[in-house]
Amino acid sequence: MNGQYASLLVALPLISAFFVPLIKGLGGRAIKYYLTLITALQAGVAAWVFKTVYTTGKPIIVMAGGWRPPVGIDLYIGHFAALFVLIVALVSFFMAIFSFDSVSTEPTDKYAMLFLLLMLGATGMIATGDIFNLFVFMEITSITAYALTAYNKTGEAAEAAMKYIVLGGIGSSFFLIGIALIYGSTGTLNMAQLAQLAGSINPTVIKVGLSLLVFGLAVEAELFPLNAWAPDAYQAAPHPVTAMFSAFVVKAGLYALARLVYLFSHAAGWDFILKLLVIMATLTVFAAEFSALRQRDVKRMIAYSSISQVGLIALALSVGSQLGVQAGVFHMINHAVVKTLLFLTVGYVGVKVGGTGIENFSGLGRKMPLTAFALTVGALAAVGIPLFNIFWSKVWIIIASIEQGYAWEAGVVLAASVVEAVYYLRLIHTMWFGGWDGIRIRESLPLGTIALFLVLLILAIGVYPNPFWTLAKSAGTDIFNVSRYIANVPLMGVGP
Amino acid sequence: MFDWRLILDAIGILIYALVVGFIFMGIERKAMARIQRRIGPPIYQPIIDTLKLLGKKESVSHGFIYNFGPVFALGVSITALLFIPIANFQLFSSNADLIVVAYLLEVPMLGIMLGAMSSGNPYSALGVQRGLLTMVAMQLPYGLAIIALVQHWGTFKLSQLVALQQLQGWSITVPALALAFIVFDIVFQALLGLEPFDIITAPAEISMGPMVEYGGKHAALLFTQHAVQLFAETAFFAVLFFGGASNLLDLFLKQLLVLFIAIFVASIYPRFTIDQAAKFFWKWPTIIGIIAVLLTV
Amino acid sequence: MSVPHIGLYYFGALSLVLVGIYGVLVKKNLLKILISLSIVETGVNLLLISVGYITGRSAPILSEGIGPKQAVDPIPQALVLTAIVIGVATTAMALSVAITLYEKYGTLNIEEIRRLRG
Amino acid sequence: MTLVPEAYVVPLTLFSPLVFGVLAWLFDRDWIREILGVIGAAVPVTVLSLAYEKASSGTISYTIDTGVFKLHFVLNSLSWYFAFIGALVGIAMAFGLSSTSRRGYDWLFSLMSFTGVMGVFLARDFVSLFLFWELMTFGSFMMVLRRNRHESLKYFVLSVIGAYSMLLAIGMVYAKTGTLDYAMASQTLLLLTKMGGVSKAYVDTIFALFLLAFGVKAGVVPLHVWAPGAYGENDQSYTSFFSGVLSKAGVYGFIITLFVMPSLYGIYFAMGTFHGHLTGTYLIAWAGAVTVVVASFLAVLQEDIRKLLAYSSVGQVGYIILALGVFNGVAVGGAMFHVLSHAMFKGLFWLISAALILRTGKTRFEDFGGLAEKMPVTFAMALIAVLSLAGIPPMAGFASKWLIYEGAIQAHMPLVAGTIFLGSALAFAYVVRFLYAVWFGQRPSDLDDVREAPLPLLVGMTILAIPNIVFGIAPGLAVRLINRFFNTNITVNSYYSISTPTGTYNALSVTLVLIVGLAIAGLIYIYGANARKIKVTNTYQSGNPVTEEYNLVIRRNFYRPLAEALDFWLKYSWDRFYERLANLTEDFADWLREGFYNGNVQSYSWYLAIILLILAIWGVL
Repeated sequence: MNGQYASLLVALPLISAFFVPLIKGLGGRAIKYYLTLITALQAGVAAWVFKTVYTTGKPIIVMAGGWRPPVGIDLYIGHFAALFVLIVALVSFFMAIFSFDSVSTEPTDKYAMLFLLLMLGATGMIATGDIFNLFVFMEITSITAYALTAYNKTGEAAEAAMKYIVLGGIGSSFFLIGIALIYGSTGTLNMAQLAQLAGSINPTVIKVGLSLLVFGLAVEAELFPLNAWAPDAYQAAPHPVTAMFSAFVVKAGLYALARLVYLFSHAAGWDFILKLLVIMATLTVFAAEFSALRQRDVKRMIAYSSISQVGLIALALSVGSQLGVQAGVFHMINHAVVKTLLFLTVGYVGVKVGGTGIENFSGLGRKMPLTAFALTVGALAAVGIPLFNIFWSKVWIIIASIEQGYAWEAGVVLAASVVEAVYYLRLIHTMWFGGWDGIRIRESLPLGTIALFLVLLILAIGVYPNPFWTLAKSAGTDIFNVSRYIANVPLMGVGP
Repeated sequence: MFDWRLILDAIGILIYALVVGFIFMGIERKAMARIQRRIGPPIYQPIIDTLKLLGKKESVSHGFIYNFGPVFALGVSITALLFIPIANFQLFSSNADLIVVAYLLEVPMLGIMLGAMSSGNPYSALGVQRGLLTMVAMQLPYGLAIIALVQHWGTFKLSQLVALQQLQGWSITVPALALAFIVFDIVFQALLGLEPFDIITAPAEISMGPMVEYGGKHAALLFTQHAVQLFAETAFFAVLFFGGASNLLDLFLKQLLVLFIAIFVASIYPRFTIDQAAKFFWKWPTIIGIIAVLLTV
Repeated sequence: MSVPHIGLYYFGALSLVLVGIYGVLVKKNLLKILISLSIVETGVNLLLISVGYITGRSAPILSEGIGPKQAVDPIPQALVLTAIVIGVATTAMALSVAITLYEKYGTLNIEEIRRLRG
Repeated sequence: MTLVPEAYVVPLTLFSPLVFGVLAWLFDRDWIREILGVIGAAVPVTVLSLAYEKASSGTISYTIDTGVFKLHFVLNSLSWYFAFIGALVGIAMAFGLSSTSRRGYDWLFSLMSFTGVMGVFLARDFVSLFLFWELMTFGSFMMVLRRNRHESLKYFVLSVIGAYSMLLAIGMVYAKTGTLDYAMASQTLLLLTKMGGVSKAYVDTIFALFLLAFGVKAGVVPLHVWAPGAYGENDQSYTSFFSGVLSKAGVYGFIITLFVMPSLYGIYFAMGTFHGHLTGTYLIAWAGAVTVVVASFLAVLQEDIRKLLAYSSVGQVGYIILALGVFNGVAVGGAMFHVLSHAMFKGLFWLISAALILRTGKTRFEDFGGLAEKMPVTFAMALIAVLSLAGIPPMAGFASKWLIYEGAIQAHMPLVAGTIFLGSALAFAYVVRFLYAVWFGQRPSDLDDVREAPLPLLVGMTILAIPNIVFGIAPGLAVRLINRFFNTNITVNSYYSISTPTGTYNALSVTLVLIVGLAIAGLIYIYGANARKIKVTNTYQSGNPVTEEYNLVIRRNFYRPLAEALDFWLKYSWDRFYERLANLTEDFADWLREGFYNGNVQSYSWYLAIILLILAIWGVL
């Protein structure tokens, strides 16, 4: 099984997505079982890829059609991509199981197809080594995300999808303009070669091109002024889809942003872009935290909290030091685990108790003890209490950003996370000490096991973060260390 | 470790202090009377009163703490007395210093309060409240006066203080310490519970305040405590500002001087209400005290 | 590959993009916004094509007279194909969402479609 | 030290409370939980006492490598001193808790804060300090969350602001020195300041941030707002630990910034002096003084037993901060001694209030009364605590306060010493008020069936009462221990007598003379006729017969005249100021949310257009 089989990562969801209409004949439940099977398979392949990449230490390069880059499009599955494709697959597998009871609106086969394509788009964005290919995968993710947001067929869902479409459309068009400019001046689309040529492009073109690329991805990665669509989309989308949005769709955008930014580190005007990203990231954290303070809807509150944590990751990635990027990646892993747990539990409460308003959560400790316990652990982890996983990455991010001289930004972020502590702890108080109507709700076994697995994962990382930290370190160097990236990609001698 | 000479000295001093204390109480009543142009009781009247009270057949008690209060107060007054360097007697003053004595002089108040509180009489409770508030009010100027003193002489040991004053003249002669003297004198009025600040035992309003329930031997105990306290405080005042005394007579004269100042002030001024007293203490004496302290730093 | 000078074609493409952006920012009706979005996409595609254009060469369709030396750079053309397909898909999705919106809200004026806010 | 091998001392002290806490929470059965909890609290005490000689002579170090950071712990004489006080109050709390709370929840979080405090005392590098600091705050927060959301959030927000300012300071230290260990960080910082590698303002901010963090936990005046609520709205026996030991974590923090990190000490001189005193420490001294005065005045005017004890605790810790600020040998020695005596008598006070509330269910002074006969043992304990807090000579409270007096006056800080006098008088006043309102006077009818406090609580009280007396009579014992880690120039003549350059205090002779005096007074008492015991209501009421329900006591606003005298100052309250600030932030949050996410897709696209404009302009320039 040499590297080429890694292309299964992209091929498997694509093919199985188009087999779904055939399964439709066997009935709704069959589709969901099929969906879980496919995501399980994908998780297997991703685990195999993860093992090979981390044991051999060398990334897997998949050449589309056997053409060596820069002529052919190549998938570069390095340390980061292997790790994150596995996370994407696992989260999708959990969400597939969660879709059993949470997604009930009619065309479940359409849901399954979109689900698989969303997973495909995210995996593609992470694995690709070619910027136009990145654009294509980004578009696949966006379009499936628009459809999934509008899936519930309610007025709010349609409205949220419409906002996402308008803003996403503008973002991707300008991303394409950026690609056009970059391609115009360098003549290549392959990331590795771009990195080599970055220094030689004339300053104005590269400045405009890079800023447009960053703009396009920033809309996808929910940085401050551009993330106005995100709270509505998170709130209106079906529960498993919101979990996937916050767990890996945003991360894919963030990874692409970081990859592109660090590719052009020799380009002119690069440090201005970094400074702009730091400011936007800090503002994201600030605005999202404060907007979540007086939220009446818990799902929207956790959406804001997810956006603010994403802002924290963006801050870590754009701080410009290897330590910062590593801390950012470590936070990505922690955030994925915590947010999946939070959206899983909040969604489950929404399904069982009917609606995710704060009043449904009062007295949850007695109504649904297991879910309440999982939600409390997730909330405490998100706040950054020690013995939970986010504590470690948050400490490192703050130290890394101060080390790079961003003490003021670190101060703003810490002030914002004080606000975060307030609204999460208010939620915990309402859950455990609020009054309740006395009806005890039975919780389903599969979701219970998933929630417990995630809780144990959080505690494991929290108590002994060493193994996960080494993973994050190697993944971080993979992004930051561009020269190693170029060395790994077997470029053909053809120059512009 | 028991050197008998020390024990004998202590007992001698104790009896001397008791007798002189009662005499001072008698002088106090006598002088007040004379100022008000009446004859007033003989000087040894307090001694007769105490003996009469002790002789009473049966007295009333409200429980253990009620009895323990006066006993504790008298005990602590005796302790305070033994730590003050009296003339040339070398008592225990070597192993305790100014702050310990200042504290011990205030602790009897707690004993009286304990007894008064457990008596359940509202007047005594009011007396307790006023006593505490006066103590709180006068504590700041009292502290400042002591600090000024200690900063000037640079030591807390009473015996050393006396020695220094013998050499370099009384502390009242030093200008800054003169201010401290004024402050300490005002505070001294409140310590003794004399006229301007005798709100604690305001006879007309709350009939003897905390002591209202006390009769028979408890009252006798309190009288002896007041006598010892009077002697101790006047001696303390003399030691601090008039350079202690080489012999008893010298000490007695200085104590008399201090007592008469207090009596004259007491017989002129009307009574402060408790919050007026607090406001007064925190205004003038504190300001003078701060000046004295800043001058000696 | 000569450094592209800002020729007439770029100016045309960029102006199309600006018109589209103007439409999105100012127009109140949702359909007009979607139309201006597709205008932006066409403008971008035009830009992509004009980037690959080499003066004096013909379309990159390999027939007997046209070799690699005579044809224009084919890669942007391929990119544009995909971009157009994507543009179509996005617009189709947007229109279906607009239909549901009209069903639920009874209006297409985006000022009134504001249930999800704050 | 054969029983506990050296390598296990630190981990046992650190993690046994948390582990047993979790066990107690899991096995939530009636007696199992209590036993587990008490064992959890007993392990640190025994292990530390066994490790005494080893810790006081050398150091026991221990490192945990969590990959992300290396957590480094050291047990030397300073950390042993604080950890042992914490463990002692901890075991007393455990006994108290086993009778006042029947919930696994309380055991879990109280023992979690126990581990947190032990970690703070033993930590040797910043990140482990920060980790255990957060753990301690979280544990104590959850104890308050259960009972009162508003107070707990107020407490949590203030402590998290403190914790995050500490994290900022740690980041700034790491940025300049590249290391997180106390000693190395301070060395490099010292070198940098010498060579001008780091600006004075930079170091001042680090210093200020650290002090903000530790000031919040120690309850220095502007930051003390959380104390009455957090101490009051809590299980009282846990508050004995909370106010007795957790505030010491704040004090320990002051010690780290002032002493353990010599560079900051060095930098002090760079901060210049203010007529004879280092500006930094002078500010701390005045912060302590203000805390003492404000907290004591507020304590005197309280109507609720828990609020009174809370403010008094803030005031007493203010003494310690004041003494640390005075910064000369004697005062710092006094501060360390006061850490010990405050933990003892304040812990005892809270256990007494736990017993009172447990038995009577009441917390306001007007409902109490005449409990001296009903709860004699608790009354005796209350007397010891009262004598110790008011600083009456034979008790530990006096020895430490005496040292602080001497230190303050020697360091030529007269006005600060003046505030100590005022503070101790106020302490005397509110302690007597407590005695009067709760123990004496007429007992309300509904308190007639009050029984004595349960046995475990009494055991807890005795654990804390004994040191009060022992260290009162033998202050030399404690000072010898303190001299091991600080060179306070307090000479220890014998167990019973300690002397400073300007004065001596022989506790034994004072006690002996006191006993002699009491004996004499007792003789006079016995000489008189025996006394007939009469009921409380049989008093001189100028003749009118007094019935049972006629209330003969003034327990409500006992110090109204003082309140009238102070009404000018009482208008301003920090509490209202913080409430207004909190509402302001919440309204700002609302305004921001409504303004930015206003739901209109057009305005969102305008945001995009603006960013595009910025990028375009920058691109062209």
